Amino acid sequence: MSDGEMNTSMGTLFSPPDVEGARQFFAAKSRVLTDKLMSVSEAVTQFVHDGDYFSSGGFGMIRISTAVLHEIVRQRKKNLGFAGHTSTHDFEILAAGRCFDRCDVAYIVGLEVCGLSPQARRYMESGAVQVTEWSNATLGWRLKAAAMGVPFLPARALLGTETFKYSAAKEILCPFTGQKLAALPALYPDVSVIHVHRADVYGNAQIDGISVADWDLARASKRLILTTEQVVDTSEIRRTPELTQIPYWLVDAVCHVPYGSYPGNMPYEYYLDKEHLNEWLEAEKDVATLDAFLQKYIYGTQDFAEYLALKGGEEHLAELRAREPLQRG
Amino acid sequence: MSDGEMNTSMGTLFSPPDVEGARQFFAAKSRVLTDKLMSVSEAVTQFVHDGDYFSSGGFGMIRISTAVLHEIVRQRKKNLGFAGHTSTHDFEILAAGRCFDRCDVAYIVGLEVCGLSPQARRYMESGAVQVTEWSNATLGWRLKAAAMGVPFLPARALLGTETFKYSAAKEILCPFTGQKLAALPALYPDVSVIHVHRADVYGNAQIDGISVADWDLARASKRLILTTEQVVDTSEIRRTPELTQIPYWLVDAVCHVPYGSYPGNMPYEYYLDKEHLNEWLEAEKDVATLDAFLQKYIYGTQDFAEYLALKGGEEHLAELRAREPLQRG
Amino acid sequence: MANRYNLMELMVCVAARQLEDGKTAVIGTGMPLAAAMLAQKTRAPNLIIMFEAGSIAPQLVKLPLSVADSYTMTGGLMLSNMDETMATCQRGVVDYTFLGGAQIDMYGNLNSTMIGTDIQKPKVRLPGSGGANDLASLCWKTLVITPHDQRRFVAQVDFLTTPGYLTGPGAREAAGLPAGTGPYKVISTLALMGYESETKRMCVESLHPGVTVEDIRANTGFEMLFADNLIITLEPTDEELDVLRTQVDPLGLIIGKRST
Amino acid sequence: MANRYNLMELMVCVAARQLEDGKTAVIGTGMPLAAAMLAQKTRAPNLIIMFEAGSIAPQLVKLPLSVADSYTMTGGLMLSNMDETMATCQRGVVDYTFLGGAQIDMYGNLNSTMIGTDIQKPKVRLPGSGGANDLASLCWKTLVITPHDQRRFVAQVDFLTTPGYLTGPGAREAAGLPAGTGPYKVISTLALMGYESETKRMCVESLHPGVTVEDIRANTGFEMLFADNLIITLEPTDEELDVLRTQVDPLGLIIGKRST
Repeated sequence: MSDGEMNTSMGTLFSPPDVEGARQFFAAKSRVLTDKLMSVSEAVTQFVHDGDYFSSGGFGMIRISTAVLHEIVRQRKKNLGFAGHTSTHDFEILAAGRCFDRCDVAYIVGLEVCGLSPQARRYMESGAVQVTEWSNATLGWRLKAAAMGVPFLPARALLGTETFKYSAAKEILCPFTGQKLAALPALYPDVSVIHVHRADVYGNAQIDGISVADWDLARASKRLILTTEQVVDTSEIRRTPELTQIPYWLVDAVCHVPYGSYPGNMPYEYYLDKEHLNEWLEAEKDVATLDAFLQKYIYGTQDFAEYLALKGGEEHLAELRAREPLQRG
Repeated sequence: MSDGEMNTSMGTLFSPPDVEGARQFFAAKSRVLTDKLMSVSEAVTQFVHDGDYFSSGGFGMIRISTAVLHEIVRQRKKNLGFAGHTSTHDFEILAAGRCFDRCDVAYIVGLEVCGLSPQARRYMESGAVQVTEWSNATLGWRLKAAAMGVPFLPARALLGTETFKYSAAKEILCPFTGQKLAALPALYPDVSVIHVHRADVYGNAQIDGISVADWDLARASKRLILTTEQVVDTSEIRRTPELTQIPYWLVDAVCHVPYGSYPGNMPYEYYLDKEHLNEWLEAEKDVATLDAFLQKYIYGTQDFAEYLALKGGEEHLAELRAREPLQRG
Repeated sequence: MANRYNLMELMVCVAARQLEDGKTAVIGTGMPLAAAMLAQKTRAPNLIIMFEAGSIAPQLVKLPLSVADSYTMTGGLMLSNMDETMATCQRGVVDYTFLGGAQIDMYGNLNSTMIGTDIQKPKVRLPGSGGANDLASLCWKTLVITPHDQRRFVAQVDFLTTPGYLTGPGAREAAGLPAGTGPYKVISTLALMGYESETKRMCVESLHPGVTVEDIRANTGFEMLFADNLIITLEPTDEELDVLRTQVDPLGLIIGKRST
Repeated sequence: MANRYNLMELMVCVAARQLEDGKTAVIGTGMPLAAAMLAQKTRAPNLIIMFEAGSIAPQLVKLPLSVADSYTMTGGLMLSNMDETMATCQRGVVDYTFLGGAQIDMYGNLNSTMIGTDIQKPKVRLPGSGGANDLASLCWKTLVITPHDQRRFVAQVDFLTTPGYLTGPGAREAAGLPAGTGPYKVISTLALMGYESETKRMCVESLHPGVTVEDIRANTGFEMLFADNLIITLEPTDEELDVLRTQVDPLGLIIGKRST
């Protein structure tokens, strides 16, 4: 089917598709039923280490775990690897904290129609961050390979482009059809965070609406922190088992964080705060302003609740609830 | 990682992993919103042709489309290929009708704890059916490859066994780790049937409880017949979109068949009729008895409703509803 | 006439006309989505919109700010995930994708990754592929909407993020990309372009009202082709403008606020 | 004593004891499931049962007739699909699988495909792998429960459906199967067997009450090994029998009906 040479890529593989190592890790991970409720501060202290490869669920400014992202900045975590998968505000927060030094890129530095992040661009243009290029589907399928327990999945994207050249994918020939395919290596993040609508204290969790790549992310990750709008009894999970996306044995920490996606959107709960997202972009215009901004909202606050209070507390949040177009029922 | 020779398999590939041909087929398939309600007889006449490769959803005697399976026998379809994926009573029906002459085998001739089908065994031992061996996961992943639009998926099963030797899988080496993997060729059935809990007239459909391999089967199939317990308005589908498994553009026919899985189990609706399943096994003991049995229940009936009436009608069905352990809410 | 509509409105209306009814489309936010909504509310009521984040066949009530936000999900037939949307594209079920792009060349190759020469230290870092590489690889027809100037219509993209026809006829197939896919239309501030079937090179099909061939040449960094039957772009109809302004983008986020 | 329990009850009780609490297991219907239910209701209340058809962590109220029927779903934490269960096994998250089998050899290789020599025209066609090949390839520890006779414990299986240790030490890894996986225990009508760590050969660990080494030899078609510390199988406790008879299998589907 295909002619021509096999092309090779030159990007760095930050996290190798070591399925045997991952199997050993998962074999040893406890599946005992224990209460994993803890504070965000405890969860980040215990499960996010300097140098870890980190991934953030949701979609950039939709259903993200702002609380954990702030805490990573607050605890001044350094040298993280980052999966820049559909990332927008999550990337912006970690770039403001200069927390990562290598990045698998699918979508970074932008906030879709809301503009580009000046600090994220400065950071990425400084040479401080090593990048390997991918795309949303192929980076997602890398997580799926890990979730499926195979070292790679084949795909028909990336081919023929410089996105392939600067990726760490490989061209292979299909053993049946002879056609060229991109082989995508499994990606096992050391630690990830996913914000969900509801979870029990053990970590059984449900997401309403689209789940983006979080089904696979939860399964690919070696350690998993959940933040949740609501902590529910296990009986509620068992009442609607078709909606369960994450079973408890994948989870290391459950943190109860209402409004945890703020200023992002939490479908069915509250819409995004575009004004505050603009405030971020504004503050990033120079480094001094950004430092003051981070001091005010992150370094100078104890926790995410204080940040919410600074941003107007219940009154403002009620307004964002009113702006949310999806209603339950 | 691996040493030793690469092993080759000798099974026949009944349906080639022709992703380009499948793409062309799907490109040409209409996505126009049209009412697809029709009778089972029409659907089978129009969409199941002698020689087609056929696949049946659900799990053998759980959420199967008995109505379509009977109609295939009634219309005396011949020389079908069949995906023997988790098949039990579905296989038994088609073997009774001698409808297929080639079979990808994962699980056939048995009815789990209910025993083995004498007719299915006779038919498979007669040499009339060409077989290629697989397993439940690998045959399911062949459907997933087709659903994903890739010519193969790698897996870590089959390796080292005669199941591999008599499959049509290939051994490959992982381009990243060097380890041996089984490459599973995409499987695109010509036509499949899936029985669902509810669908609208266009074919948007929802399944309650486990979905076995039907998500992938619906997407892998070139033509798709749905039978449904309930026909609902599209607004009901849009009210619970997280439960939608099959969007309308995959579907060619929607047939309204209450109790369509009988004598199989339909979770949340009615439990299986073990007595009638035993009656089948009993009737199969010799060919003459079976012929009379088929005459009575299939060839001699107009449609599935007549069969239900013969089996005791509403009264008996109400009893099976009462036996069902899953209750909604 | 000059007051009846602005350039943004013209582009969205022209873009909307390219989308046939009863087809599937994966659409990004911004002008592409405004065009898809307009199409859905005018000549293509059964255009099936899918979002890469997982919302399938919603009934849009307002322009979303993100391809994953709540406004992508209103009235959806199926709320799923990114794998489902992308696999559906890879399987050959998606007719259109509609993208933006920082740079485009005569084969429709797109750059949204960087300006500069060193990916590890770019002059300007852009978002990267996002879903663009996937969608332009896997969907049947790729549409692009973009301002028309020399910085954007370039002889060579700084970084080939997303495949157009690559180096020309046969190159996509040789690279392993699905057969029969590729760039379809470009809607710019100056013209509507297609691709010549022989050479796979970009070719102006209609000039927007008041635009000349010279304007195109002056604003294009490569040798643009022109169709033999070059026409003038049909202006937006009153109905199109009305639906666009009152139903698709009443706040003027895409088409700008109207002076009253 | 001979009247306190029957052979089926002994086997189920011995099988149940092999399953540790807080572990994951993919279980087939019949005796394996009765054993898992008994384990869950006695020493392993948090044993996580998964079914290959997609039900995850149900609270079983009755023995299902199929690994997909409604009784597999009662009280489940997650109702998913076959891909999820099998991928979970492949990822290394499932500790046990528990199978039956028509024939087994000294390396724990299983045949459930056919008796005869020609797969296209077998003497006896059996169901095939089902999920057995997958589960025994991908789960960490494979348990088998089966009657003990010369037709079943054979020198060579007619068809190697499901991998045990294949041809011996290192063979699974050389074939590409996940490292560290393999046969763990066999519970038969005569004994409890494990595998010698050096040779990967089947080895009797305990003889059921009243069974002799000679009985084993007479009923096994290959050279069986015997542990140095060979013991007598512990009889079912009253509690085990009570739970088994009143909660797990009150209808006697697996353990037989009790004469009253």
